[in-house]
This record gives sequence, structure tokens and C-alpha cells, in this order.
Amino acid sequence: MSYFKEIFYGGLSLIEGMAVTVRRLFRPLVTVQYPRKKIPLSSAYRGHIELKVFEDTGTHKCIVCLNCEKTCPSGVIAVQGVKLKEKGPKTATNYVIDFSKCSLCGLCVEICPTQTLQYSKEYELVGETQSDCVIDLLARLAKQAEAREAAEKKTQGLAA
Amino acid sequence: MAEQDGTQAYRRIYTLNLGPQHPSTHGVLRILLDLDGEYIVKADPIIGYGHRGHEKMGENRQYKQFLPNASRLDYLSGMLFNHGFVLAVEKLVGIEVPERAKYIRVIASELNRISSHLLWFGTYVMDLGGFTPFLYAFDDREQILDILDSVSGSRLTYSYCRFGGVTRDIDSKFIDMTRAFLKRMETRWADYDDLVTKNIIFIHRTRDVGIIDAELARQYGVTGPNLRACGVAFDVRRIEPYEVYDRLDFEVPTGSKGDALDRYNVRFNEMQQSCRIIDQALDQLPGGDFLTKKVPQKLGPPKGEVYSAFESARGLSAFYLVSDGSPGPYRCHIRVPSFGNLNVLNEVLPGTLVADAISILGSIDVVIPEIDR
Amino acid sequence: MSEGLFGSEWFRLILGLLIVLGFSQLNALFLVWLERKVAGHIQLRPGPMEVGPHGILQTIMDGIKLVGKELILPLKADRKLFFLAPVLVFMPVLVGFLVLPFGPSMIIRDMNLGVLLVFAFSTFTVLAILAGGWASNNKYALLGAIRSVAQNVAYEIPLLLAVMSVVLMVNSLSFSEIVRSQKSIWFIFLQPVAGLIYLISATAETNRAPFDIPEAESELVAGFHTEYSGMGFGLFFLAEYTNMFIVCAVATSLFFGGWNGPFGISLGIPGVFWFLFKTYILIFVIMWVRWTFPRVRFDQLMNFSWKVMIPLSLANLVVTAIVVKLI
Amino acid sequence: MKAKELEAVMIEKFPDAPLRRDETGMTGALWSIVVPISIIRDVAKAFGSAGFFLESITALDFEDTFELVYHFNCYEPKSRLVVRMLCGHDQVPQSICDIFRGAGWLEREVHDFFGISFSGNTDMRPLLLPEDADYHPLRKTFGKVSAYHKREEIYG
Repeated sequence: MSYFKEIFYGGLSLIEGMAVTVRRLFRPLVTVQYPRKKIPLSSAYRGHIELKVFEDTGTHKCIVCLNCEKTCPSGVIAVQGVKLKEKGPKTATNYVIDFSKCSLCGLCVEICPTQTLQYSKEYELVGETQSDCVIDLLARLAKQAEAREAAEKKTQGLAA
Repeated sequence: MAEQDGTQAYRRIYTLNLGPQHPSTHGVLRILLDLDGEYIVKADPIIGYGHRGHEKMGENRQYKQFLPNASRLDYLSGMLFNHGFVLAVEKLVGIEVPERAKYIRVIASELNRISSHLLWFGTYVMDLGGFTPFLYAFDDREQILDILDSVSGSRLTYSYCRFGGVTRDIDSKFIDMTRAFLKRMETRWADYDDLVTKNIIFIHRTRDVGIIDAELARQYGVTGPNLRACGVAFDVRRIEPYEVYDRLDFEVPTGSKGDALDRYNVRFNEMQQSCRIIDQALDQLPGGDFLTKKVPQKLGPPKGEVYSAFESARGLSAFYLVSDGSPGPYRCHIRVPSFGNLNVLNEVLPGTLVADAISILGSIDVVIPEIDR
Repeated sequence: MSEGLFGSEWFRLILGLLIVLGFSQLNALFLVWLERKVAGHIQLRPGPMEVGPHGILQTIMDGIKLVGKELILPLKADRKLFFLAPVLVFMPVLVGFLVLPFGPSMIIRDMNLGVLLVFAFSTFTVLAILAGGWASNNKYALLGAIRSVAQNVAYEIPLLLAVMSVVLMVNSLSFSEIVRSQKSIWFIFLQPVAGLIYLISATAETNRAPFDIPEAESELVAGFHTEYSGMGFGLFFLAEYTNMFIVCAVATSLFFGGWNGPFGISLGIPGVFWFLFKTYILIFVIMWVRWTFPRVRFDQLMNFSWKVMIPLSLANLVVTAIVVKLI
Repeated sequence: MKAKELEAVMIEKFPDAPLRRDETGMTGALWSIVVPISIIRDVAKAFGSAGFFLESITALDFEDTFELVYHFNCYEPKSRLVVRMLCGHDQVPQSICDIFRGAGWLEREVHDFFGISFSGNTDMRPLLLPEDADYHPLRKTFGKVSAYHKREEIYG
């Protein structure tokens, strides 16, 4: 008897399974067609690090204390700086990261005494060689400032 | 192709090299199978393709700098290993953790445990040939990743815990998302039951397959859901509770026979228990700091050793740190659960079919990079 | 002269062959697309979307890609058999089209042994799979081939026994005869057990999930066609879908009334559309099954065939014979 | 209390071995015992018959000696116990892979990283390292090393 019972209940379980999948057939899709649509990033998203621009100085506040360079587990960060004034902190002349080694732990951001490091929101990075992963943060900052100025000019021009 | 076996004239044993590139070896595992037809005569797992030298790295780094490594050991439960490492160092140095941080860690860890189990669920059914449950599980897992992403900023290797707390406080949005997720999962279990658990084909593929009994499990140091499936209610969260697990009410699901179906059921129930834990932890969540301020930048722990165990998604894991007083450990050993869980294959696989080998391998849920370290 | 040419048997045959070739290829491409769409929507994703509206041209692009790829011959493979196998797998499925009754007058050759011809030739697929798996000089491929042979032997029997019950009722092996006798009521209502057994065996016969153990990608990587690349693989792939069409078309004509509408109601729709509509519904069901169930194990499959399917179909045949005799 | 019973057994059987209790639970173990290299199999047998399982075997490289650390645990109640064994750089300890069948791999791992071979374990192929590896990365003489101590410097 259990022979027929197993066939019957087995068949029933198969039909139940098919009911689950066919119901899904008429549900809205959950995937996003990526390059055309994008999901908003979470506010905590950790991209590679970048220098923050402060309102009061109009630029970053890196004082070349080398804390980030020392704390980085993988040796991603290289900072150089000069003393512009006799007294007071140094100013960074070079801030380069090798993103190919970075494990995005965020220790550098936490240790920065002037809090001038932050995570960028960039995730569509692409490169053909390992050297493409080397990012010069100061050059990036300058480029961003340029873009901002151009955008401002454009809006002013439109307003005029 | 098939070599003649010298001793037995008409039984041909041949060797099949399963992996390291094979759809079902989960990472880079290679198993040398000696086959008689489709029956396995001898199985020899070969590991080490993913060896990165984490233990050596640990000796050469400061405690803090090892944090990103911890979540890369078992990348499917990165939060749990992150949590475990932080626990070990806190025990070694003697750092007090605020109550709120403890709860946040437990919530995040349990979410990670569910996501790890969901991934296992999906890949296991896929190993058995059912592709669709895999994507349903990924859909659910995606919700967890979104939740953890919103608080840690990362989707897989979280590096969320810090000595003395966590990097970022959780907000009401996180709590709402988590509650919504718990509610969503309540309806999903029934679907999974209909689609997989009750399915006659699935039951036949898993029942009485790959039986690991309690004695075999003890011999090989099998822990986690694989051990609980043979009826031993051993859970680090229950036996030596860390954080706030002793204040939360949860069951330790066990099986009876220790076959693949039991392992499946134990993990499946464990996900539901984790949901319960999260629900209670959210209810009890106190206010206060999420990170203690009193942790120095450079840790100088006293000389000595600490062996701190925690329950990762795959079983008993532990960090064994020996300190010589310097800011980095003298020795950093990591006890990984998959090591014993995979080792037992030596004895479980012989006598089964190739198709069963895949089923068994999937059901014990190993993460190879965790073993390779 | 011209009339003689167009009316001649040769012309009919050549035209038929061209139509069959064109139809079977296009149909297979469409089915591949349909499978991906069905799978996609079952899994809450859209499936192919990029090439053409809703990705309808995707499979054609895939075909072009496959044609452009190199055919790699494994070291120490049996060269002749290796290249023969994909051709061998495609030839018999074309023969099947010769006798399928698409409509009352749309049969290329209305043979009175049509049913026998289809099943006789469908066994060729096994030979092709065995040849391909053996010739590849690969252990996975060989295992797949062995499994395939055992599986087909086990499932031919219930398949033919199920068909036999229908043949007993009609007393003919001609497809058009069988379809004509279903004008008022389809055989699926008279022979539900045989119909179900036929569908299950047909799924196993075409190596579709949950009986896709010769391929079993999570166990045997890709089974018998592990070593095939380019169009060699493409032919195996297309043959699978053409095969699926044939077994579903046969099921339609044997159990679901062929070109007849349900209960003799045709709604003025030409018979060929009824036929294709029902065939595609059956194909959809087979796809739906594939994307729902896990794979059965090899020995369980054999158990199921020998312990459940064959006794059931035998019993069904005996009951049918008695009833036919009594009426 | 399996740990208590076993403690009594240890003290009775191996009176010379220094047994150190850890009341605070800091190290994660109830007590640890330092045994001479010759009796490890007897100790392991005692643990095995008491229903313990082997959690991990690991080693530490000191300037003067290797130290092998065996972590045993049992399911109920909480009772992790540690067996330590001092093993000179040229000594060959005995394998316990027939008492705990899972120990074979753990010993292979120790052999990989420290170059300690175990007598009685027939399978000493590299486990995690490449097949032809002839180096032992966790020895303090390999690669970058931050410190190399004598054993007393840490355990005092």
C-alpha cells in the first residue's frame, strides 16, 4: 500500500512545487537592467578613499602626518608633503593610492586626525593594467574643482 | 582511459579528477576519486589552492590591520569572522564593549548567518540540479546584503566590527529594513518548503545519503550544523555564550540520523532561529555608545594567549592569539570549522555514487578558502 | 512538363525537406529563446533583452557565434566518430518531421507505419550520444554516454507500452488515422495513465530535467558533450530542442487530438494552428518542469522506470486490451 | 564535569606534568597541561575515551623549542582543555591520527607550516602548500618576521 501512497504523495509534492514556480511567472521582476538603470548607493558605501573639500578653506586639510600610510595593512597609500610655512603643519604635494591592493577596511579614514579622508561613491572603475589602478587623489581633487567651476560658470551664464 | 587493476582481472578501477575546475566543488577543491563504474572506491580531497598565508600575515600585522583579513577567511560569513576576531582581541586586551554595540554585532552576525545559509541553500539545490530555488534564495539574500550594506558600506567583506564596538551606529532605517526582511521571510519559508523540502525528488536525493554519525563526527572534529544533524546539540552560542546570546531565547535545532536531509533541515531551521534572535535583539536594543572611546590606537596587550571560540555559519571557529606584548600577535592561529567537515569526506564518500558525492559535498557546506587560509 | 514537375512525388519530397529543414531550425532557435524567457520569468528576471525586441534575435546571434568558433578536437579522441556524432544526432530528428500530422492535409508522407517510424528513428539519438561520449576521450563524457544508454533502454519500454494502448484503440499505426479518431474526444481523457507515462518517458527520452542525468552539469560538467565546442555543441543543443518538439508533437497527435479542437469545437481556427498551439503548450510544461525540480539520481531513475512506470504501463495495456475486446 | 574527572586522571597518571588551571576563563580553556613528548599518545587516549573531540592542533615556533598545542573540547558542558607539548627543533613527536582519525590532516597542516613530522602518520604530503614545497612558512626563520622569542619570554 505504501507503494501507491508514495507515488500519490510524491506526485502531489511535485505539483505543489510547480505551483510555486508558476506563481512567480506572473510576479514583477526583481532584477535591474544594469547599465540603463542603477540602484541608488547606500549612504555608507565604501568606494576608494578621496580627499574631502572643506567649506572654510576650499580645499583638503591633509597635514601629511602619515598616520594613514602607517596604518594601512596593505601599503596602499603614499603621501608626500612640504612645509610651506615656517610654523604649522605640512601641506600634501602628492597623495597617491594603489587601489589594486586596497581591501577597503577603512582604517585610514578612521585614523585621520583632520578627517580629510572620506569614501568616494565611485564604483565603475575600469583599467587594463595594474598601473591604471593607481589614483592620484590631489589630481582628482583638482579635476573635480575644475568641473565644479565649469558647472558654476554654466549656470551663471544661463542666469545671465 | 581505464587502467586494468592488477589484482582483480575484470574489475576496472579508474581515477576521476573531480575539480579544481568543476561546477560543484565550491571554490577550488579537488577530489581524486577512484571509481568502480559510478561507485566511489576511494576519495582523496586535495586542498590548498586558495592558500594565502593569513596566519603568517597575522604575525606580521598589528591586530587592527588584521581586521580586513578576518572577513576574507570565510567570505560567506565575513561578519561572523570579523566579529570573532574582534572578540578574541577584546578578550586579550581587556576592552569593555558597550551594550548597544553588543546587540548591533549580534544582529549583524545573525543576518550574515542567514545570508550564508541562504547561499548554501541555493547552491545545494543547484548541486542537485534545481536551478530556480538558487535564484529565489539569492533574491532573499540580496535583501540582507542591502541591509548590511546600508550600515557597513560593503556587501561581502564587511570589516564592520572594531575593537570596542562597531564602525557605524544603526539607525531607524536599518531597523525598519530588518523588520521588513523578517516579515518577508515568514512567507518565504512556506514557498521553500513546497518547492524543495517536501519535494519527493529532493527527499530521495538526500535521505540516507552521506550519513555522519556522532562518533564519526567526534573523531573528525565535525562541528556546526553537520554535528547537530547527528543529534548532538552543540552550539557555541549556547555552551559558552558570548556577547548577549545568553539573554536571547533560541533553540538549537538537531537532527537524528546525520544524513544529508538532516543537515538540510538543521540549517533550514537555523535560519528561522536566527530570525527569532534578530527579532528579540531588535526589541531589547538599548541606547548608548556604539563604540567605546577608550581604545588606544596602538594596542599593547599583556603577554599571554587567548583562544576565543565563536559559532560561525559552518561551526565552531576560533582565533588563537599569542601575544608577546607587541602591537601584533606572536602567533595567530585560526581554527576553521570546514577543516574537520571536509576531512570527514575521506570516510563518507567511499561506497557512494558520483551523484551522491556531489550531494554530500553540497550538504556539508564547506567554504574552501576558509580551509586554505 | 511543368505540371508534371510540380505534381511529381520528387518535387513534393524536396519541397517537404526544405520546409522541414527551415522549420526545424527556426523552431529550435525559437524554442531556445522561449526556454530562456520562461526560465527568466520563473526566476523573477527578464531573460535575454538586448538583441532585438525582448531579445528575440539573441539565439540567432548565439548561433552565429557558435559557427564562428573553432571546433576543438581533444587529444587522442576518435576523430571520425567525434565529428560524426553531432550529425548523427540531427539526422533522425529530421526524419520524424516526415510523418508528423500538422494538419488534415499537411503531412509530408502519410505512412501507415508512421508511429513506428518516429520511435524507431528517435532511438538513433542514443547512438549519437554514445558515439559522442565515447569519441571524446573524456571520463565525464563517457560516464554521460553510459548513463544515456541505460536511461534510454529503461524509458523506451514504458514509452512504447503507453503508445501501444493508443494504437490498440485505433487499430492503426498511422498518425492521421489516430488523429481522425480523436475528433470527438481526445485520448488523454480515455487514456490518462498512458498519457502521463508517455509524457514522463518522453522527458527522460529527450534528456530533459529532472531526467537530464547524461548531461548533469553539476556532476558530469556537461556530460556527453563536455568536449564539444562551436557548432558541434550547437548541433547537440539544437537537436535537443528539435527532439523536444517532436516528442511533444507526437504527444499532441496521440493524446491531445492533433489538429482537432477540444471536443470537436474548432472555432474556425485551421487545424495546423490547433496542432502547433497544443504542441507549444506541452513544450512549455516540459520547460516549466525543468525549472522547478532537482535532478533525480541515476539509480532512482532506473528504479522509477522498472518499478513504477513499466508495471503501470503494462497494467494499463492489459486493461485497454480487455476493454477493447469487450466493446 | 568531565573536565574535573579528567583533571584527576591527569594528576594521577602524569604527576610530573605541570597542570595550570584558568579560573578566569581568559584563555578560553579550563586548564592546560604541559606533557613531555613521549606520553602524548597516552594523554590523547585518555581524552578520547572521555568523549572529547580534537578541535585543533597547532604549533608555536620559539627560539629554543617548538611548542605543540592541542585543543580538546567536549560537547557538554563547556570544557575546553589544552595539552601542550614541548618539542625540540629536531624532535619527532608521535602521531595521534589513529586515536582521533581527524588528526591526520591537522598534523599534516602543522608539518606544512612548521616542518614537524609526526611518526606514525603515513601520509605526510603537503596539505595546504604546493606538492613540491620544501619550506615551512610559519617558522620564524622564514620570510618577514617581527619577533623571535624564547619560550619563557612569553609564558614567564
